[in-house]
Order: sequence, then C-alpha cells, then structure tokens
Amino acid sequence: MSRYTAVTDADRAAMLDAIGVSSLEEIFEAQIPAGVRLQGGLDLPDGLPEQDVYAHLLELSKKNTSAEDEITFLGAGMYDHYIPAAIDMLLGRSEFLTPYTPYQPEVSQGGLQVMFEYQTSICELTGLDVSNASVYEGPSAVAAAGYLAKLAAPKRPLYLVSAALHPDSRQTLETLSVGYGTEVVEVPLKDGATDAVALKALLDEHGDQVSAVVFQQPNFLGAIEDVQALSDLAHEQGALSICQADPIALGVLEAPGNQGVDVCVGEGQALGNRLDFGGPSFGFFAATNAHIRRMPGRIAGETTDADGRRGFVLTLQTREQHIRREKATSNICTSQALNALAGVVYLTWLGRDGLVELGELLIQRTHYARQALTAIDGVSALHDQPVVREFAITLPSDVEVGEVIALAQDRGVNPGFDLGRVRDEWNGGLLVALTEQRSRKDIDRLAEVLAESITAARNGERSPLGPSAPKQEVVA
Amino acid sequence: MSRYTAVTDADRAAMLDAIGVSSLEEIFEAQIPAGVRLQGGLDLPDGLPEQDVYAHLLELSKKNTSAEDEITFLGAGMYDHYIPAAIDMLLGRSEFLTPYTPYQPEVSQGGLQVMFEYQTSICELTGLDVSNASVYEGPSAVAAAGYLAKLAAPKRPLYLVSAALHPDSRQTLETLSVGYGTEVVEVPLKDGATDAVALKALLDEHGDQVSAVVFQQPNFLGAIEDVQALSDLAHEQGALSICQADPIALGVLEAPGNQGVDVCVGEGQALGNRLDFGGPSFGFFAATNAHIRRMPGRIAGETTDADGRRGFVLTLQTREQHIRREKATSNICTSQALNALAGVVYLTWLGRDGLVELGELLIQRTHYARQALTAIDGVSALHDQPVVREFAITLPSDVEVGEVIALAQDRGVNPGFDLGRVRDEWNGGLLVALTEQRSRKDIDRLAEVLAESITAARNGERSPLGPSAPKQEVVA
Amino acid sequence: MSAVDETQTIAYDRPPADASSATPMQREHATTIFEKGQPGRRAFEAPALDVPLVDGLIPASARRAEPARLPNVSEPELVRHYVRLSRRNFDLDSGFYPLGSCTMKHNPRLHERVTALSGHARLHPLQDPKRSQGALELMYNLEHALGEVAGLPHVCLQPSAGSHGELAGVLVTRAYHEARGEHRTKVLAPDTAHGTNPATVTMAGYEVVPVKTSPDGGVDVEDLRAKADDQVACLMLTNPNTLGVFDPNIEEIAKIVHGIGATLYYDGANLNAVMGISRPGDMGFDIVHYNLHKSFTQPHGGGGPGSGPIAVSDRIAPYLPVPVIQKLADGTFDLTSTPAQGPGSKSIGKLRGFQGNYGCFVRSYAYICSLGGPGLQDASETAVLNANYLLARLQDLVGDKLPLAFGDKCMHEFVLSGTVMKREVGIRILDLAKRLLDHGYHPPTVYFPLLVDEALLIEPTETETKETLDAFAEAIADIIREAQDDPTIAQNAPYTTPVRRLDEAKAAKRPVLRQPL
Amino acid sequence: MSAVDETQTIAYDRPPADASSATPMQREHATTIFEKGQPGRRAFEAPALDVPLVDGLIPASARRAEPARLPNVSEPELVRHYVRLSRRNFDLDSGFYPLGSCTMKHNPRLHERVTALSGHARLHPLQDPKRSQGALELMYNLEHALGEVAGLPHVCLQPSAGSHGELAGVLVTRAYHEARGEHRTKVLAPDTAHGTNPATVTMAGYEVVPVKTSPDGGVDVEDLRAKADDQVACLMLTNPNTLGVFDPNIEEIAKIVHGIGATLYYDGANLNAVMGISRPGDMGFDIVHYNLHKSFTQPHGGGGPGSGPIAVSDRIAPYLPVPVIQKLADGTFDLTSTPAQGPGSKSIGKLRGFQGNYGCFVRSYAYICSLGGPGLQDASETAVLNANYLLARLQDLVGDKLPLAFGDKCMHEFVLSGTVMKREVGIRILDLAKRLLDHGYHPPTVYFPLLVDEALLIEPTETETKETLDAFAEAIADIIREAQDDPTIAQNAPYTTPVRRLDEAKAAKRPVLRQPL
Ligand SMILES: Cc1ncc(COP(=O)(O)O)c(C=O)c1O
Ligand SMILES: Cc1ncc(COP(=O)(O)O)c(C=O)c1O
Repeated sequence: MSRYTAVTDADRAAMLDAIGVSSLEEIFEAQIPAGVRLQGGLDLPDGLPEQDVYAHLLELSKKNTSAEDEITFLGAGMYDHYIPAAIDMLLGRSEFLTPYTPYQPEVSQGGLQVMFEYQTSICELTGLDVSNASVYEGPSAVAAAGYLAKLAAPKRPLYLVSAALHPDSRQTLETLSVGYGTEVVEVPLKDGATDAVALKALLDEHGDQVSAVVFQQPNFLGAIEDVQALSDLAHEQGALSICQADPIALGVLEAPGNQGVDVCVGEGQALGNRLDFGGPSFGFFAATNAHIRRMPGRIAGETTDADGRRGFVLTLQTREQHIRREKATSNICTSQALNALAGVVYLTWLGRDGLVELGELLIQRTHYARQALTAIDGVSALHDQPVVREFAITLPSDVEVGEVIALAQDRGVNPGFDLGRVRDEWNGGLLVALTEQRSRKDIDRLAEVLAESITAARNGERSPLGPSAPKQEVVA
Repeated sequence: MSRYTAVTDADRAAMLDAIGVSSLEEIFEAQIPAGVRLQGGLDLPDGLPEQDVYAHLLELSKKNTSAEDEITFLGAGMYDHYIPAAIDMLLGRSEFLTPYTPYQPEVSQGGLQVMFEYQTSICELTGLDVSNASVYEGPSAVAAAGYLAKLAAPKRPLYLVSAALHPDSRQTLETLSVGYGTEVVEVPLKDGATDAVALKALLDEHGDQVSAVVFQQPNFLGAIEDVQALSDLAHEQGALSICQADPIALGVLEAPGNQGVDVCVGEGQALGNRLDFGGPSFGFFAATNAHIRRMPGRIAGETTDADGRRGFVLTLQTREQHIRREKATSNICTSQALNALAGVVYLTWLGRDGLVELGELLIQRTHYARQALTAIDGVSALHDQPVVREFAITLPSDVEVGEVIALAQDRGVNPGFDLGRVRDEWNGGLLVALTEQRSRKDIDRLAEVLAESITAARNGERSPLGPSAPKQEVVA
Repeated sequence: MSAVDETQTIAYDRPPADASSATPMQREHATTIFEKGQPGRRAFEAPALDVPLVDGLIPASARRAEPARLPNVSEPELVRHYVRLSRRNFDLDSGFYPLGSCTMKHNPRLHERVTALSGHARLHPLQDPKRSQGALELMYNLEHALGEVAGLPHVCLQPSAGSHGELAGVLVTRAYHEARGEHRTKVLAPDTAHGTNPATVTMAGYEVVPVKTSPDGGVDVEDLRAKADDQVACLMLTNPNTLGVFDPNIEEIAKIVHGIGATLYYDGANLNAVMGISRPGDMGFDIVHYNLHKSFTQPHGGGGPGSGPIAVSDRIAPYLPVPVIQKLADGTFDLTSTPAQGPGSKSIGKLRGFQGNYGCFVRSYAYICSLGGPGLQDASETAVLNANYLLARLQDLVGDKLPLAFGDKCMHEFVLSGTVMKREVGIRILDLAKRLLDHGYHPPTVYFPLLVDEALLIEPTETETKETLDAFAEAIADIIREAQDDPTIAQNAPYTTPVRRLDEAKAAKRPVLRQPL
Repeated sequence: MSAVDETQTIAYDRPPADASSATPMQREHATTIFEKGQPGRRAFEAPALDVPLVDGLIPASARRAEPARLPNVSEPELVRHYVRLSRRNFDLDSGFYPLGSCTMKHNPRLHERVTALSGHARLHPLQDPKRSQGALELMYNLEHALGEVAGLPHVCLQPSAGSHGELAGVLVTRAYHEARGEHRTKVLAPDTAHGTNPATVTMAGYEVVPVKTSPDGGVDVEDLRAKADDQVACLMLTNPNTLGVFDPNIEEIAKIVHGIGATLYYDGANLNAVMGISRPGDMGFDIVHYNLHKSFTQPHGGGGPGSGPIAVSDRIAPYLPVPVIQKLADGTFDLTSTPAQGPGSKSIGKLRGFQGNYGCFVRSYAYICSLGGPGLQDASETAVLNANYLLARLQDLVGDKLPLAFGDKCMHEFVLSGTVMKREVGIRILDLAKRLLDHGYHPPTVYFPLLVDEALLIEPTETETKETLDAFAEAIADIIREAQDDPTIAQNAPYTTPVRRLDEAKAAKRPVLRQPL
C-alpha cells in the first residue's frame, strides 16, 4: 500500500473473499500465461516520501537556467510572457484540472462552455468561421491543416511551403505527410519574406498538384508577410491558403481570415501558457465554413436541455475517431483542453483593448531593440521587413554566433536564437524576441552585453560551458 | 477605474442618475464636513500593472535568506517543516480562502465542519475536553489562557511563570495583563528545566494570590518538563496549570490533559503553516470542561437541520463579544480559520501513526545532532535534560555567538538561535532546532560548519554582514 | 451556491413542498474525517531513519501512553474529503457577498502568488535582520503607506486583527495616561459600536460608558458632553460608523475629547469609505487601527487570518509595541525591541510573537502597489457610489417595506430596517436572509447594529458590477413579493442549500464540540 | 455533484415531478463571457511605454481594421465567471470517476507543485542543453524508467498523447519496412480496438483490416492467421484489451505476427493493469505507447494535456523521432537531432515542436519517484483487485441484469452488458448512466467497446477505497430496483445536474459553434 492507495490487509482479505479467490496471485495466474509473467518485479528504485521527491525535483530545476534566472530574448516559437495569477488559480481548481473529456455533458457544462468561449475567441482572433477546441501544439496544428488540405483535394500530392515557416512546423508536416504520400516543395524568400514571384512560378509549374500553400505570419524571421497576396496566388490554382500565425501579433495584424486564408493555425503557448521547456501548450485550428466537416478534434456546440435551458455538448462527432474510426478526419482524441482554457482566460484578461495595447507596446519596444542592436559595430539587420515582436540580425562574420550567445549568457543575458542551427544560409544570424516582460532597461542591457560578448569572442574569450548548442536542426 | 473595479463612465452616469445626484462629489459634500476633507489626494505613487507588482515583490523576496536558501536549524518557536502540496491546493480553493466567519451556517458547512474536525484533533493532541476554533498565535494563546485564569479567579493577581516559557509568550502575557492588573513572578530553572522546589516555595509564599502557573513543554530550551509535578503543585494552591506545548512534540509526549494541565495552548505554525516571517499562523487553545464557558473565540458545535440532517453551527456564542459585549470572555473576533484548516489537514495527513513516526524520527536525529555538536572542541551542552526536537549548547566563551552564527550563515548554514538575545545568563548559548527536513547529511554539515566558524571567529575572521542580530529582546 | 447576476434567467419557481428534490449534497450525510479511513491507511510517509537508533532517550514517564486518535486516510481520501467540504461553502469568488461591516471586496490572486515566493513564505521570523532586508523594507514601506492613508505618522503592524489593534490602542492610551501620572477609569463608546470595542475596553481594565446616537445617526454630542469627564481615558469611534453615517460633528467631538485630555480612537473597520477622501488623523483621531483583511483585501479565510496594524500621533508613539522597524543611515533596515527614542522608546512591550502577520503585509502591500494613491481613492469613491446606488435601487423597489434607518444617503454601507416588513409582510429579516440563500446570494449582515430593530446592514464594496447590484435588488424585491402571497415560503427557507435551517438552540443546550471517538 | 461514499445516508428520494426544485445552478441561465462586461472594463493593464514612440512601423495594409471582439471585463468578473463555470463540472477530486479505458486515478498535488518550480515552468525549449541539464537528466531518467516498465530499451518521449504515439509507432513501422525495401499496405487491428487505432492507420497511409474477437474475449487466432499475409505491416493490440481481458494467446499471436515479418504494436492505454506484472516487451511487442495521463497520473485537464511516449526494440530504434537525448561520456546530457548511430540515426524526423510535453514528464517522473518499482506494481495489483472486487459486488447484486460480457474475472477493468436490463427492466445503459449522475457519480464508459451491445466499461483504478466501491455498487442496484418500479425515472434522468439531458441531435443539425456577436 502506498500513500495513494487504500487497501489495508483487512480490506484485501474481505475483497478476495468476495471475489472468491484466496490470493491476488490466483487472479493473475488465471489470466496471464506464465511465459509472460515478470519475475522479480521491476528493476527500479524504491519509492520516496513526498518531501524527498520534492527535494529531488527542486534540485533538478536548479540545474536549469530559466527565464527567471537570466534576461532572455529567446523566442522562435515560444515566448516568456507574464502569466496572470488568476490563470494559475483557475487551472489549479480540481474542477478544471482533474476531469477528462466531457463525455457526460450534464456534469461537464463548465468545460464545455469554456470550449465554446475558446472557439469564439479563436474565431475572433483569426477572422475565420469555425475553430475546434484545440490540437496538440503549433507544428502539429500545421500538419493537421495539411491533412485537411489532403482530405479536401486527395489528388493533389504537393504542399508549397515557405522557407520562413517555422522549421519544426516544416519538419512535422514532412514527417506526417510521408504516410499519405504528399510531398513538400519549398518556396524561397526575398529579403526575409516569402518570394511571391517564386511562389507564382512554382504554382504555374505544379498547378493542380498543389493542395495547399503554407506560410507563417509573422514568419520565422519575424517579418510580416503579404498574406493577401500569398492567398490569392494559392487560390488562383485552386490550392488552399494555410497560415500559421502568432496569436499575440494578431492583435495588431489583419486577421488572416480577412486576407483569404482558408485555414489558420498556430502555437497557443504565448496565450497564458508556461514555457515548460516546450510543452504542454496548445495548437489552435480555425477554418472557413467550407471545411467544417473536415476539422480535426473536439468541437463544442450550443443546444438546449430537456427543460429548455441553454447548454453545450461536443458536436459534429461524426468527424471523429470514436465514431468514424478509419474514416475519421483525424486520429486525435485527448488534446489540450486545460491549455486552451489558459488561452481563453488569457485573452479575456487582456480584453478587447488590452490585446491591441500589448501588440502596440511590442511593436515599439521591438523597433527600439532592433535599432539598438543594429547600431552595434559590425551587426546588421538580416532583413528590413516590418516586424511586430521578433527580428533577425547578422553578427560579424569573424565571430561564432554560438560563442557569442554563450558569452552573453555568462553575463546574464540570453540574446536569442542562433539561426545557423536551422539553415546554413542563415549562418551568423541571431533571432531576437520581445515580450512585455522585457523593458527598455533590459533591452539596453542586451545591447551592452551583446557588444561586449562580440568583442570578447573576438579576443578569444570562451565560455566555460563552451559554445551554445551547435547546428543540429538543419533543414536545408 | 482600476482592474479591480468595474464602473464605466456610462455606468457611473446611470448610477448617479438613479441616486438623484449630479456628481459623486455631491454625495461626499452632503456628508463629510469640509474641514476634514482631504485635499489633493494621497501622497502615494500611482498604481502598477500586475506584472510590475510581481517583479517588485519577487525582487524583495530575493533580498531575504529563506529556509530554501540555507540549511537552517533556526527554531525557537517556528519550525521549517515540509508542507504537503495538498495543503496549498486546499487553502487556495476560493471556497476556503474567500468567505468570512460562518455567520450563515447553511452555506458554511464546509468551514464549520472543518472547525469541528479541528477541535477534535486538538482535543486528541492535548488530551483535554474542549478546544476552540483558534486564536491568533502561540504567545497570544498564552495570554488568552492567562485571561481565562483571571476570569476563573478574579481575586488572584499573580501568575507564576517559568523562566523557560517562550520569551514572546512571557512578554505578551505581561503586556496584556497590565490592563487588568495581574503581575508576573518568574519561576527559576534548574539544569534547564523549571525548578519544582523553587515553584513550591513561591506557591507557599504567594498562596491564594496565584491564579495560574505557566510553563512550556518542551520548554524554550528544548527540555522536557515534569508536567505532572508542576500541575500538582499549582493545584495544591488552587491555581490553574497552564501549559504551552509544541504540537509536534505531543505526538510522543504524554498529553498535558493527562498530566493535570487545565489549559493547554500553543503555536500552531508547525502544523502545516508556512514560516511567513512569523505569521499568519494560529494559536490552539484547549481546556477542561470546567472552563468551557470561559473559552475565548469561536467554537463550532454539532446540531441538526429542519429535515433532521446533521449539521454544524457556531455555538456557545453568549461568551462572545458580538453578544455579550463588555461582558465577553475575550474581544477576539476574526481569528485564524484558514491557518487552523492547514493545521487539521496537516494532522490528518500525518495520521495516527505518522504523527508518532515523525516524533520518533526527530528524537533520534536531534540526539544525533546533540552528540555531534557537543563533540566539537569547546562546545558543551547548556543542559542535559531529555529533548525531542530542539536543544541548547554553549559555545566557547572566547567567541561571540552572533559572530559565529554570521560566519556559519556565510557558509550556507544557519546554526540556530542566539540565546544571549533573551537572557544575559544564557550568553554563549545556541538553541538548535530540527525538523524532518534536516537530514543526517545536513546535521553533519552543521557540525562541520559550526566547528569551522568557531575557529574562524577565534582567528578574527568577521562576516562582511557583521555579527548576527545583537541582544535586543532581553527579558532579564 | 452562486449568485445569479445574469439578466436573463429562467422564471423563479416555488420552493419544493417536500424534500423529494434533495440535491446530492443534501442527500449526503455529513461525515467527519474521523469517521472515515481505516487503520493502516496513510497519506504521510516518514523520511528514512538515517542516524543510529538509540533507545530510552525519553523517560517512560514523559512518553505518551495512547497515541492521539487522528484519522487514518490515504491521500486521495484526504483530498476528496476536504475538496467536497469546500463545496459546502459559499464564497466570494463565486457569488455576491454584501456582508455589512466586513468589506468583502475582491481578493486578487496576484497576492497569493507573491506571498508564496520562498523568499517570503519560508523566511524564519528570527532570521538576522541583515538577511531579511526585503521583508523589513516591505514592512517599512507598508507602514509609510498606511500612515499616509490614516494621516498619522507612526505605524505598528504587529496586531493580529482589528480587535487586537483595539486592545493595542487602548493599552497605549493607558500607558500614555499613566506616564502623565493619571489613572483614568472609563472609556466611552457609542451604542452603535461593534462588540469588540466594549469587550476590548474590559480586557484593558477600563469601564465602558455607552454614548447615545443622535437622530442623524451620529454621536449624540450632548450626551457625550455630559459623560466627558476627567476619568475618561478614551472615546472609541468608527467613522463612518456602523450605520454607514459619517459623523457630521466629528470636529466638535474631537474638540470635546481632547478638551478632557482623553484620546480619540478610530476603529478602522470602515476605512474603505474614506481612503484618500478624509483622514482620521485630520479628523483629530490619535489612534487608528486598520483591518488589512477588509480595506486592504487580505482574503478572509473563513474567519481569518487578519491583520490589525495601528497608527498613532507623535504623543502616543513612544508607547507603541515593540519590535519596531528602523531605517538606518546607510539605507538598510533594522528591527529593534529597545529603541533609544521615538516610537517604542517607552513601549507597552510585545503584543504577540515575532513581528506580526507578515503574510498579510505582503498581500496588502501588493494591493497598495497595484492601486497606488489614486487607485485607493477610486476604490473608496466607487464603494460609496455602489452603496448609494444599491440603496437607491432598493428604496425605489421596496422602500416602503425596508426603509433606510438613518438619513437619506450613505457612505460605503447602509442599514435598512425590517420592522415594517415584519409587521406588514409577516417575515423577519432572518427569513429574508435565508431566502436570499436560495437565490444564490450571501445575505447582508443581520441584526447589527443592535440599535436598529430588524437591521439589515448592506455593504456591496467597490469591486461589484452594476449588473450584480441590479440583480441583487431584484432578488430582494422578488422575495418580498413572494412573501406577500405566502410568507411561509421565506419562513421555511432555505431549500436548496446543503443543509436547511439549523437548530442553534439545540447546539448550545447540549454542546457537542468534537467528534466522539 | 459529489459521490456519496458514506455508509449512513438519508434515504434516497423520488426525483421531483416538476422543475419546482430547480437548484441555483439550474436557475442560472448559461451566459458566456462575451455576453458579460462593458466597454472600458479591463483586467489587464499594459506596462508603460518606456521607449520613444515611432509611427508607421507597420504598413497600413497589414494592420488590423477591426480589433478582435474579445470581452471587456474587470478581474473580479473574470474570476467569478470561470470559478462559477468550474463548479458546473464533475471532477475526480470530489467524486468517483470509473470511466473505463481512461484510468482516472488520483492526481497527487505534489506534481503540480514541482512542475510549477520556475526552473521547470519557465525553461525555454530552445535553451542551450548545457544550461538545461536538469530537464535533460529528468527526461533521461524517465525514458529509462518507462523502458523498464515496458521491457523495451529505447524510449522517445515526444508524442503528445496516445493517438500521437500510435501515429509515431505506425510511422516507424513504415520506415522500418521501407528501409528493408518492403512496401506493405495493411495494418491489422481487432474489432475491440479503440477508434484511434484505425484512424491512425489511415493517417499513416495504410489500410485497416479488422481481426475478430474470440468467445474468450481475446484475438480470434484463426482469423488472425487467415489475415496475416506479407502485405501486413503491423498488428495493433492493447493487452489487456478494452474488455479487460488479458489475451490468453498473446505468445502465439506474437509468433504469427513476427512470422510474417510484421511489427506488433502495443496500445498502452491499459498498461495500468500490468506494471511490474507483465511487460509488453516480454510478450513480444516491438513498439509500445504509454498514456502518461492514464497509467502515470498526469491530470486529464478536461481533455488534455496528455503525453504518449513510445518505446521500441533495437531493430526499430534507428527510426525513432528526433531530437534524442544522449548521456555523454562526462555524465552530462545532450539533445541531438542528428545522432550518428543508434536511436534516431535513421529517424522519421520530427513529430512536433521541440521535445514534447515536458510538464507532463515532470509529473510522471515525480510519480515514478514516489512509487518506485514496488509501488508501481502495487498500483497495478490494486487496480486489478479493485476491479475484480467491484465486478464481484455487482455480479452479486445485479448479475442477472448486468452480466459480465466475457469470462468471469477481469484485469483492471471489465465490461458489463445491458441487453438483459434493457429487455427486462426497460432502461438502457444510457439511462442508468444518467441516473448515476443524480447519485453523485460519474458514469463508467458507455457503448464502448462497440463489440458489446449496451456496453458498460468500468475501471475503478487503484486509488479508490473499498467503501467507495461498495457504495457505487449499491447505487447501481438502487437504480435498477427503482427502474423496476418505474423505468421513467431513469429514462428522464438526470434531475439535479446543472442542466438536464441535452439535445445532441439539435446541436449537430444546426451547429452553433461560437457565441454570436
Ligand atoms: C466595526 C468593526 N469593528 C471591529 C471589528 C473587529 O475586527 P476583527 O474581526 O478584525 O477583530 C469589526 C469586524 O468584524 C468591525 O466590523
Ligand atoms: C484503448 C485506448 N487507446 C488509445 C487511446 C487514445 O489515447 P489518447 O486519448 O491519449 O490519444 C485511448 C484513450 O482514450 C484508449 O482508451
């Protein structure tokens, strides 16, 4: 008996008696072939008291350098936004934390209404007609959008994918489309943004082979894309326009749904979810009404009860695996309900005005940071496109970006993401991200430390820990 | 309008209209004499967004050296026990955190039943008949016990108080008894424990002037008192026996109620409450049936509802200020319900066996520590009485205890409390406390660091921060 | 159990004739944790014994013969028991809680977060001041802010709640008089005073002399003059008082009290009416207590913890409790129990253990940082606006049955009298209160202040919306309308709560104060 | 909404004839947050603009024309709205939740505490591995422990849930075959399989071929043999399966599958039955997925987050998703997407962003540290004991109406068939389930597995007490007894829930999937 179980010796005796066996072993013997019984138990240590486990996990946490331990400008898909305390409280409530999927709507109205409100806020954010109740996370959402395009046009075995789509999204799409045999063709960039001319050429070349054009807003390098133009080109060839978007940026940027996008997806972490070393967060998934019956995952809908009261249920379930099995539009079952709750609470916390104010603040501080860093001797902008909260610079060619990052971290500042880890052509590139938690003071400190670290690297100083993570996620 | 208020301009206009005034100012003018209106508002800074307040409070917290930042053996009334995570969750639930005193029992059964269960566990712990639902904290509980003795014997204007009662309890009793004119006479110690012979002499001398004998178990120096003997002496002269007890120690020590104690009180912090730099915690207060109508504060009792269901209410309220006003047994109103909840949950978490196991573990580790420290050259036991979880040693006379403590803290270990801060006769004394969070490894480290620090002090090394807090709470 | 503050609701139905509709909570027999579990079950596992076992360390005579009969439950049993109990409570986060005199304002969760930071939560009270500078700085800043709000320079944070602050206040008054060789015997308090005031006076060894209330709801100045003699040590007032009335003669009252050399004490329970609008110090008060758990939003915890700091004028300062926080020349902070001069130099001594309820200080300090000066003023202004609006709505809807007891406006709260309703409709304030429970509201304070028959003391606070106030007023009107048809409905209410009306007399007659084992 | 697991309860009453007993929650009209608040209200305040304001940074064409129409609410409104919504949910901390196939075991709060530590919660996924050693060590240790439980050496934590793990499993199977120049086209799965299995197979580009179930509840070996040809890439099984039956022929099945060069895939949703008792790897499975949110107590969150790591044998390891964690010679840990050899060296690529649901890893790792090897075995043994006990109680009380679908014992869960009850008592499994809600229980899984008519799939888990199981069995017996008198009571249930039975057809016919604004 552990602290989480409650069968005393007396209980066990009474229970075995009621079952009609003399030992638990009898029950196992009766069912499990001797040949596959494990002898001698698991080769794992004994259990520990709660406080010893706490001490161990605290020790492990102290071996990590978190956003609370350094001034960080690391983004590239996940961002260190402030999470309002109300979210911790609400997500910690047993009533939200411990139930499962609302299979019994009469006792799940809380969770179901939250899904309904979440869907509403995602529709508002993206400007699209219908949202599901969440998918796993950003890149998975992009792959799910690709699968929707495949269902919509089974005879079109190509995706045209912007070179500035998040590398994780790109790779996830590739990994998952192998199974059903759709291939990815890359659309090159021009000064940091997707090259519309090259896209048109590719569309002319592959025409009716293309099920979807996939890009990101703002793109991986922080640049704002001309979403309308990209969508129009896709539609000219009967392909879908799929956009991965930063939900925070959508506070100030035109809703993709108003710019011809058919499916808008994205990483929801920035909306009230922790960094958590990459998860759990949630992926949002919204589309036009045309695709409502191709949507993956749970969707909550409004209805009434036996007395005529307003209520909510999971609906359009004939799309789903538990009903349609091999004909389902997706295999997703458990998704990210709790993280989506954080998302809708965060958006409600920001509110109509706050979401815009946050975006405007980020635009200004990001511009200030961009100026401050490109003013450093030898540092230049990697591109000149307008940006919202993230931008790319190029460091002097005589220093290793990994070295500079490590030296800056030794000085208490994490300057951003080494773009060379993703593409050789981006060697020397540094991707810098802002959140409202990075003040002007922090930005000034960043500029100071970055300049210092570049000089230090030139002078042969090396971080005791060695250079920051070397190239390893190279796509091209 | 702040983020915590909701009256928009439109709301305000409609509300003023309904009230029948044209401005809020009108309402104030109509009621507040011009001469006492504050002109120009408060001279305080503007408000801050949530995340700025968080950043400020985080910064302040980092200026403190907490029990998470050093290996601490500081006790002397509050102890760094592990608090089970379930307590954080339960105390964080809105249903426990945000209501007030259960004036409407029909919608307060949760809180009322918790009080009833709390009272039960305190009665079990102390071996007494009746417990209230909490008082402010330990020393206040001692003063409250003193007031009960005063009510019981108005004509007896003396308390005989052990010199080993916690100095805060002693001083609080003195401060509060000035009002009703009872005086404190000290009972000296013999080898660290209350001197029964001296007590008898004092009782013989003051006889029917003494309303109560007040002592602590284990006492301030960690020593186990002969509670039965002290109680018997008190009773011989018709005085009450009042005992302040460490609830953790009561897991292994005889219940004061079984040793003649009339009123047993104590500091509840050790039962699942944070250190919080000294509060909020709770004081427990239990007595024999004879004093039931002299008890201070809230008491929950069992009853039935209109349909015959079992239920709970606040009871015996004719003792209380809101009914009896100047004739009340105490002025206490708001007490420490939430902290008492932590207390009963903690005791339930430990359980019947766990409370004993915890006490036994502390006895063993404390003995080990006592051996290890007194083995240090020049260090001796301040007394040889049996102890449970705290003991006193004397450091070599050629070093300042404050210096040694500071040097040890610079080395990451807080060795305990400087007894010289309390009594000149205890100069050179160090009070060392254990909890289950201090392992053998920690104790070995303490012995090592203490020896090192004594030597360092001898060699004239000084802490950059200067000596630990100098004498300032001297009682005698 | 949650307030219905939506516009559109399904028509309210008659209560059930019988118990056939008992909810799951009503069906559940209340069972204490002591009646659950089984021997051998446990939620706690002790750390391993890592030192050599030594027997006989404790003399047998001192050892416990019988273990305390605590429950034996697994962690899941423990969690489920208390989570389920919690759901039998009404709480501020899920419903309107206009409990007069208690200032049930929103409790921001930010405060729980910052209080839980280990630098605050795991800081030992006896930690060397040099290593607890953050805590001392916080307390120093809080003292300053509170002093500014009260208009009195010297603050002591130590008292644990309002009544504790009152006791501190009366004891420093005593010390002040004694130091001047005066042995006064009486303390004045109006008949509207909260019970803690007279109770405190007795504990401090004084005799209480009640002062009458005038028709305008303030202190009867003539009665005060008559009773103000040289044996009076202090007058305890709350302003606005428990009727929600700001005393029109406060300046005159202060003159009279100071004229006889007595101190004027301010019970700060109603401070939420006047932050940034009028300061007790400017009114002439010598001593003020604050209820951090009211005006400064410390969560009420089902009846505490609270915190009741006091602020005093220069002449009282030397008598303040110790320890006191000092800001040193080098900008660092110290904590001393033996200040050479100034606050605490002639201290009455310690009032409790350590430095007070620091956890509450962290919350209230965070609150003050969040609102700032303008925000605190906005809070009080809005509290007064909400109260007057709700008063207007109620007078408009049911003024004939529930008239305002005094005056025609109010500050942050107001008292209605239920005598007319009792006579004409046949239900008491208690019935109205119990019926409100079925509507999902926590009732206002009832039968207090004692001065008013069938008193209903309503304090909405500034954090509620107009929508909520409107719905609440409608609910009261509904109940009175319903009672006009059939008073027995309210007389037998509530119907939907976890338990129905409870027999308090029975509880007091044969007290069962613990689980029998 | 809470389970009645006390011995002594007030006699259960007839449900109300009409709605006259509506509870406050039932009276409350569901109102979304978008219908609340007022323009101008806010819970958020933006940090001050501390840099020079520059206009025109974003081209007008890219700027949003209309702001997203999010709510405008104060913090108190936000908190009260969602706290009140939460109370409309049934949850595991306040009641019994025997949802078959979902392993609703107790969620220790310790896990929420350690996950919230800033070193875990605020760690950026792209932090330099040298500065995230604690996280990598934790993941490495978790991989080891999970591998030991499954009896397969190579673990990839990346998949986000069970179905994601299935997809990963089928994709590595595909890669494995392709690497051997084989282009197989089919995947076998029993008709008892969970819907995610066939759905996954389709997404991975294979054709699903169902395998029959034999009368003993296991795979029909003859049918398997008949379908096992060289076009079969994989057989997906869960063992014990969704009937709670441990396949008696598992060794034979493995032989057949390996005989045709296919892989044997283990759906780990039911792993809670066999931890430390029998290992998939030892049964002959090549690939296993875990549901950390089932066997390893990640809270279910109302439908996620979850985590679905996979473990594989040596021959499959090279195809595992990247990045992979490596322990270096110096004892430090690294994260690489381009391993030279071993696991991931011929990777199928990335399956999602970053490294997986780390927050879930922290919880499950803490759980494994708490229980250890013996504790995990105890958990499974107790889960099986509780299931068999509840089965015995139910067969004893209502076995004639609700017989066990297969066999006479079970593993950690069991399936009852409601066909007899439907025919003889006149209520369907759905009615029984809905009536259980009035008793304060969450119903078991209904109408799954599809193979069994009127299926009731019950999984009590190891963390429930005997008392709870007894009370639950009694409740089911009560309902059937009640239905024998009057089936309409169950047919119209529930009565006491926040809403009554909901019209799902209406919701699907005219979908309203967002709040109209
Ligand atoms: C007017 C008044 N004075 C004093 C008090 C006592 O304050 P506390 O409960 O904090 O001791 C209260 C609180 O109920 C009050 O309303
Ligand atoms: C037998 C079985 N397989 C697979 C799954 C899918 O797991 P998940 O919901 O984590 O994707 C489930 C979960 O419901 C299940 O019960």
